[in-house]
Amino acid sequence: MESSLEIRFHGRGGQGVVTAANVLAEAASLENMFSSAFPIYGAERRGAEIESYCRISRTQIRETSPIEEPDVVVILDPTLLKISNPLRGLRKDGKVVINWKGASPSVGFKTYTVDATGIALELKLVKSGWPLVNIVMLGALVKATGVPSLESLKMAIGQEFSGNLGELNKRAVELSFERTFEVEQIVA
Amino acid sequence: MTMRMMGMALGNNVALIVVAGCSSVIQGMGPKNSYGYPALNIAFAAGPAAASGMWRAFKQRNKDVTVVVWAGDGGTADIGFASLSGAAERNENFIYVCVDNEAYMNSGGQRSGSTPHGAVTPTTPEGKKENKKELLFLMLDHHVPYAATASVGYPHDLMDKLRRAKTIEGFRYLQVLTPDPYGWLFDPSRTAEVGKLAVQTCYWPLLEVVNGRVQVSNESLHCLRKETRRPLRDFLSVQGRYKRLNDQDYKELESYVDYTWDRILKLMRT
Amino acid sequence: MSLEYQVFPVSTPAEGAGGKTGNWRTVRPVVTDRCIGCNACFLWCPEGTIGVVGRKAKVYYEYCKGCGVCANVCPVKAIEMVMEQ
Amino acid sequence: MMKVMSGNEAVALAVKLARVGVVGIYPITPQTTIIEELAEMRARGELSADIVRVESEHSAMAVTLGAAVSGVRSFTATSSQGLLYMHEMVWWTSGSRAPLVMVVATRAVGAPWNIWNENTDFMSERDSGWIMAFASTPQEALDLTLQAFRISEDPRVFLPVMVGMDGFILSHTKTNVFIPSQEDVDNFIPPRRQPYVIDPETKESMGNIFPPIYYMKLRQSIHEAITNSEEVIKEVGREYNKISPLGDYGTLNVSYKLDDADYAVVTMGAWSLDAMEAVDKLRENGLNVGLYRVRYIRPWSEKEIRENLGDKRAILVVDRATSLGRGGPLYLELKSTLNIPIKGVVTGLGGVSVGKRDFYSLISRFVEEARYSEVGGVEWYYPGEVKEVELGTPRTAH
Repeated sequence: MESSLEIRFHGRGGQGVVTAANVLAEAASLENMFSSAFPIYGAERRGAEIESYCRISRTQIRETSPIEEPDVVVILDPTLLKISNPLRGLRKDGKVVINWKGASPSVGFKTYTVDATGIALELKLVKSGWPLVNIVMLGALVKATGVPSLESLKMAIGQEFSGNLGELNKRAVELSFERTFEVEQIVA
Repeated sequence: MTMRMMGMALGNNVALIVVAGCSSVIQGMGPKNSYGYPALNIAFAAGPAAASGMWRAFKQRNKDVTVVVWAGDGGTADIGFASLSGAAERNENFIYVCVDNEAYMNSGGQRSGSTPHGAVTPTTPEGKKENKKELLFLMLDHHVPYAATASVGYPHDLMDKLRRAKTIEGFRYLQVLTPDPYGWLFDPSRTAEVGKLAVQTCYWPLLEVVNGRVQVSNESLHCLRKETRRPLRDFLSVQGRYKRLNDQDYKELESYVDYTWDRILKLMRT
Repeated sequence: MSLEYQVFPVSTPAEGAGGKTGNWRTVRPVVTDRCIGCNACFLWCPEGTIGVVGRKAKVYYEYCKGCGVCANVCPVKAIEMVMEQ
Repeated sequence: MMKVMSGNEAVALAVKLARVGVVGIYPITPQTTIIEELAEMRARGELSADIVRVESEHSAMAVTLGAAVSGVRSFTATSSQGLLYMHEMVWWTSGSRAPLVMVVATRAVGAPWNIWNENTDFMSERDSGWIMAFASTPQEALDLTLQAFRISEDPRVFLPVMVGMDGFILSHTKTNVFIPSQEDVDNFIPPRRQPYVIDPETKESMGNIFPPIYYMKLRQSIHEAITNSEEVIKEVGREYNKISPLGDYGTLNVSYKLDDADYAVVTMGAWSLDAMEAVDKLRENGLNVGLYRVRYIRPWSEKEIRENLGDKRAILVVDRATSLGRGGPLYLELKSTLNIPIKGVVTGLGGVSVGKRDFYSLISRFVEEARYSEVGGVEWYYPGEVKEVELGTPRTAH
């Protein structure tokens, strides 16, 4: 990692977009890095498009505004590609981590795909009818960026979730770490 | 008057919260006061909430102190009602005494939610068109462990009720009718008499509700039957505030009394 | 450091903090021989300025406002209200 | 110990560490998670405080005051409409000289409805006789809350303390926070002291009618307690630095690259950090600027401000609040303190996002202006991305 990393999460209200950013920030802090995580400030509504942000840095973080030029975009729900522009402002050398099954999408950036929905269903990580893909995606993110380590991530998960849910999510990030595919950059 | 009776009934281990009203004034001027109790004077709508904080503070300090909120009918029925309702719903552990003189007497006797139908006040010069707010019934609907009414016409009954309230834990509500000679327009020396007339004519029911069980006080037992009630006119005619009362208003007030007692009878049966 | 500038909105109980209300009075209650010491006047007095001493009511005129409640509640009409001179 | 936590979580933790006895709670976004966290701590048995779930903010403050004057450390929190609804009790509390602490997670004030950040709610209580501090990070929210209890209960002060923090931007941002140990906090905050206690043993009463002269004396006394609290705040800050390795307390406000600066920007709260980024960048590009962050609104340290800003050629004050018809409150306060050219900017209202680029352009434009002309007045600044807003047209009444 360079001195800092800006990650933007895209998903729908109720998918755990905010929790994902929080857990990532915790994991980074376990490696003695500075981190900050926050949601798009507003009313939380299930199903509506939601963004959250995570900054990780070796030095103190002094920016408080939403991330407009991220290094990495994490997309929890691929249908968002059609209805909005989650890739806006992504740096030229930026990376996309996306919950995707089957033939890879062509988005013009270095892309990592993982079938997070499949993993969540396989492990029965389901809440209120929705597969919980938020933490699963972090396994793929760690694979894509190398920050933080999978170990720190699992430790942070253990702090955030107690009991069975913690164990399942730890298992989930292990699986997603293994099952993440790197797609060569396709220049549009 | 009521304040003195409370002193006799509750003993020394009492802390008062005095909500804006006449009782904020009669203490006299700081840095001295004429109460024998420690008192927190507070804004109109804040009494029950401040008491919620106060009794918990005494609990945290392991002190056995009875917290009493002292409020007028304006502070109870109108501006303070949300705060009163909240504290009652939470069953906070204090005694709430509503000194009901049926108007904003401290600011000159303007109508409040507790002013009865037909009464002339500076803001209802033609006589109030609406009935008195049913504070007692409203408090009963909060499932409070203790609610009662009293009148300064019957001090022993009032003190008995305060003593009983003191032994109960949780939210206790006591509404005391305190005739005000200047707002009700009668000779101040007849205060006790007017307080008695209100009860004898059944305008003001004396009762006590402990954990939902209704007990009509001795002084009001004759009101349970319509035939044995003293005519309402005896209570109204001694007061100047009813000078605009016409026959229709009088009927309205009579049916208000009937309604009140029907409701009490119903409560007694359930 | 001096705390002299500190003022707090606190008051302590004191007799007559409301002022000597006795001079508000235009009529004064006078207890006559008919008094039976029943305590009714003591019970009802709004100001706490009348009490029974040795089976007879006694008025503390310093604070009595002369409202006449005592005369009115007396069951044997033993208190007379007299104009102040 | 370091932990990643939000501003609201940090405040809740501070309340626990301060061993508060009674908390009056009523929900309002964005403060709500403070009281939720406290309720959860209580449910888990980590918090001994009595939690009173009241029916309005007015009552929340009344509960907190009732407990405080009866001898127990107490706390509440609110935002926006809640603070305005509480306004009467805010004054009653300072008039009662009741030591207690309230946190305000700031938010715009209606109408129309807007839940996003703006400091106008907090700033509107400047006249109410409280000590008022404003945080710029979740860390500072925790630190200032802990210090608030100590300042509030200092015999030289005996006043309530309000700690503000930007709604969402601090209240909901999770970041690294250093947590002092319970033992250190216990030593830092001594057992509760207060000027009087409502108690049958003391028989002291509070707040009955006071004659005019006495009332005025009391008001002057509160005024003097606020101005004299400056020394207390510095002293408490220096002590706090001993238990927190990251602490930069000991002064009321904070300077950044000010010593050799010709021009300064003055800010308050979270975006001061973005402004610092802009200052660094501007300095790289040869502009001699610095930043002054106001941490304490009350007391307003005239001395410290004059020392730090008095020699500047001109200053730019960026407010996230308004005194409608007059400009930003910080701008107005500084105008009354300094005798140098001052320009005010009002921006960021109702959640309008202002970042380091905006500060960069605001400051560089200001320096350009100040070099060649007299600066002054108030500008309403909209960041680049804010498009023309279509507003309803007024209609005449029939």
